[in-house]
Amino acid sequence: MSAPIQLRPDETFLLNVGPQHPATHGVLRVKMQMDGEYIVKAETVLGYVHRMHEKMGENRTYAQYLPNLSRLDYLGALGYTHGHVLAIERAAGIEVPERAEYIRAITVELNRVASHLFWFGAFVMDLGGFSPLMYAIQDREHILDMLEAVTGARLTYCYYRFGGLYNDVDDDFIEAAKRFIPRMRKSLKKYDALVSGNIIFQKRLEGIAPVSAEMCRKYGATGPVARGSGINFDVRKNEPYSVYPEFDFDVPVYHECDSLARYKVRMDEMEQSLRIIEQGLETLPDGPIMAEKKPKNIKLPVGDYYQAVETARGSFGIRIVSDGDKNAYRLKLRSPTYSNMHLFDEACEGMLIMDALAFMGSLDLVIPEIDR
Amino acid sequence: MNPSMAITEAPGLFTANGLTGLIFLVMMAVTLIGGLIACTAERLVRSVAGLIVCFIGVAALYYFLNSPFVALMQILIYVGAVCITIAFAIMLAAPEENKKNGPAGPLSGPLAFITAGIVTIGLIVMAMRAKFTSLPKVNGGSVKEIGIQFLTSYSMVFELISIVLLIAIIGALVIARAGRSK
Amino acid sequence: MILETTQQALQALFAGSVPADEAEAGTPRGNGVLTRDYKTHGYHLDAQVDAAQLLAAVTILDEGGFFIESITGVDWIKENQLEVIYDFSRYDFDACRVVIRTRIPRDKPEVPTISTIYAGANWHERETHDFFGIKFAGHPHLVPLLLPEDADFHPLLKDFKA
Amino acid sequence: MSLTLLNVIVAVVIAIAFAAVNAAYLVWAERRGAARIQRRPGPNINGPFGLLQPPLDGIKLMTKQLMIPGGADKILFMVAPVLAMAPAIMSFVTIPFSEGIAAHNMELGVLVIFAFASMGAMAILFAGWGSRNKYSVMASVRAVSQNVSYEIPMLITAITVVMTTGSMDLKEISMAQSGGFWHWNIFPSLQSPLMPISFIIFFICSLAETNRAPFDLGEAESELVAGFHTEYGSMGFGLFFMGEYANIVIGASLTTILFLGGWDCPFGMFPGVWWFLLKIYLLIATFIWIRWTFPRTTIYGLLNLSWKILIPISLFNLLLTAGLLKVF
Repeated sequence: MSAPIQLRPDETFLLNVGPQHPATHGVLRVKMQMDGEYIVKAETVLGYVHRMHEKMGENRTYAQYLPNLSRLDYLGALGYTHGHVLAIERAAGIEVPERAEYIRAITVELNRVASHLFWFGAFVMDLGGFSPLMYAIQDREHILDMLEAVTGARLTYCYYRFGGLYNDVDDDFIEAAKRFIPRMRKSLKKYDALVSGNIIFQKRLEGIAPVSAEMCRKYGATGPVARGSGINFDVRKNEPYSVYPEFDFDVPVYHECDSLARYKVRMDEMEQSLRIIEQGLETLPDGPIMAEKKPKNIKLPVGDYYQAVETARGSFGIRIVSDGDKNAYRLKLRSPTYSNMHLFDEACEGMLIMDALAFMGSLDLVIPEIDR
Repeated sequence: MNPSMAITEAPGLFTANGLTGLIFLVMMAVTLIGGLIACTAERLVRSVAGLIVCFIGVAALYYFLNSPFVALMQILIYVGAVCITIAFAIMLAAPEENKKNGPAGPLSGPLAFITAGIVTIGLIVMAMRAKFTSLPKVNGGSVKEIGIQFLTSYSMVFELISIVLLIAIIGALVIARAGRSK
Repeated sequence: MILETTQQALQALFAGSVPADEAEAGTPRGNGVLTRDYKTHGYHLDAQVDAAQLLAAVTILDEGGFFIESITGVDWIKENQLEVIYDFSRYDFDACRVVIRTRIPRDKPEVPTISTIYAGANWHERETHDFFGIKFAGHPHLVPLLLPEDADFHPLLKDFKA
Repeated sequence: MSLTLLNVIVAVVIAIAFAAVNAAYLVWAERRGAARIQRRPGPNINGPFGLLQPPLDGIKLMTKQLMIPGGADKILFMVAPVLAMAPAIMSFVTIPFSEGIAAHNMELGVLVIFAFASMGAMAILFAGWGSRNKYSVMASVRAVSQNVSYEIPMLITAITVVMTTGSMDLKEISMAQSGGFWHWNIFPSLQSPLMPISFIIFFICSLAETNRAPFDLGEAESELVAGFHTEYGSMGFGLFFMGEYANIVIGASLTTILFLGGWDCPFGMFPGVWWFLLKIYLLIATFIWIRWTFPRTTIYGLLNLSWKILIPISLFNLLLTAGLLKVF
């Protein structure tokens, strides 16, 4: 725990972390009022990569808007497009073939593993350990190769369509995915040995940056941040969508509320995602990958619709207010990191700057997704 | 002023003695310049830098006087520890660097000048009158000898210094802890 | 279970008033609580409240253990109204998504802030202020969040021309 | 006399050359080593195995413009890199590479190295203060408190070795350990049974003194951008870099001399300079290995380690050794 601080407002100084700073992983700026190494007050300044995706949602048809979703989060893009297609399918009443849903689940989980892998590397790099990033990227590369073969893109996928998929998976993909699972399990063991057991690493995270469950609720934190604070919340379980009810997987929850708990949650989640992928590959049904009855130009009935999905960073929600036209009257993207990051200002008060930046790393920030 | 004045005939520059004298002069100059920087610099951190230069010069003089142990201790303690402590003290206590220490009276300038002049002239006169005899080498600067001396003839002084340092450490700790709430 | 208690608690705000009928959203409807079909709409309760009742409604949700999902606005330019939509959800397995919405006149867009109840509303309200120009009375720091510091335009208004 | 002067000048030039070549090629070694650890090739384009990379880097650094940030304290800003490099090179003068290879053997070799090493902290302080950058100032305060804290256990441990050997002369310390690895100081002897622990303490301290990971709080690139050398470019940065690697070589040399028998062969045969070089490069390889494996500690963890663990243990070790020396 950090030592108690004595506030001396006349002796504080303003430290401008970002918008270009190695720890912010993008263009995020935090104005920190510092007392020596301690943070007295922090104010996050957003908007450096704001692109007004919501306005684009109003100007484009639903199908045209599909690629936008993958530009939100360049690490776990599939989860966001999944949310969008689910929302439209829900509102338009499109039945999706089972095979398509299975493939969606498999690819989303692969993408989640890829995202967590990158986070793992970047997080350890925030703590000053460089090598795990390279190992993580190497493993992630396998996933990206697989996804590239299927979706045609490495980061900004536009793979899902309303009612199905753009492209069926072939045997190569299934083979590669099956080969990948044991390899990834081995890698996870290696990461555990290399990083999790390291005493410096544990000392850096244990008891650092406690985020209580109540605080999570007040800020609407979701995903690994909430699960590290003892909240058993995972949209895949709480509001089952797609074919997730058919998979047997656990939601890792840790009650320590500290940075280490958030780390452990993500490391365990990778294992759970592998379980889902494994089951999905085993039980992958045959059949079409595209709904037969699907209107060419999708128009949603008047009303508003909400769809939440569990992305790598937490609960991503998309709210579509439709006036019956072929594009949305209002389209709101509820990005998980936005709420998770909001915690930071309050939680980091009184923290050492190096703990605060480790805490920032444990939140798994992707700035374009906050700024949208 | 210049100890080489004691040598009657001026040696050539490239003989051993001449070179020694030259190095000695350089060391003197370093010490003096360091002292001047320390006194006159506007910024306190530069004063510390001057002090370091001064200390290094002094250390070199010690080395020259055949006591390498003292010279090295001078660097280790004065440059490595004391100057850093001073620098920290400055960082802790100097929000306004350029603030002068109170209004200077009308007499302070001349008074300082006169005092400094008297001291300087006194020192010069003393130096001119003193006889510079080369003292016998005591122990060749050996650490062993110094250690034995410390623990036998000068043990009282040695212990007193330790006590002073102990008190200083305790005082520093008390001051440092007072700033914390717990 | 939670669904019913929350519905009753919210309904209590409209004591005496007629429960709103199942009018399609998008057209003006009276204040009141509606249950929605989760399967098609993705949320359970839809309560439209008066701006003055907002804090009371949000307090009910706060006490019920809901967490804040998001706050956003909709510009109903034809009715000359702005709508502020508050999304709430739960962490437990008793899935219950609640939408609180309030309509305010377009020429005087002002609602009370709920950042006093939910600290996390702070950014959401700032963002909504950025995009719609809705003023959140009592907000501690209502300056542009995503837009530039000196932005005096509100891009999500339907009459916004870039 | 003039022959001695010539000797000294030649020795100093050789020391500088050795330091510079080491600094340059240790950067290469570090990059290759890191690349190997991280399963990537590393610099391999320029020359065989990328061996031309260091001179090209040097040319690049030297031909760049030295930028001085506005509002910086120009003099301190420019003095700091020199102050970081010069003492490191001066220390080389006393290191005996083998019985016959030593620039200037001094009776107080251990003290010389510590005295010059203590000046490194000043360089960091001036660099940080002179840059007029908040990150730099924070980093320099960190680095200096770290250097000051770790100098103490390092010195105490060194004194333990000096006590058992009875000399501060690096050459004599090495000679006293000759004749096979069982004579080396790292192995516990009757007089100082805690020697392996001393070695570990000394090694940790030399990591911390050279500002190497996991104790690289002075640069801490993920939180303080680049620490005290954030504002340095071109040769200013180059000098800091060379100073760091020169310090690493000195740290490894000192560890070798104090604990690993200097130029002594492990099997008691053919002692010589190659053994010395082998040992210091093995130690440096360990430095590199540690840097690319461990995450960084926090500043309070670092200071706690020094003041609450290393200093008490080394003091106890000192007293124990003193007592046992008196007994035996």
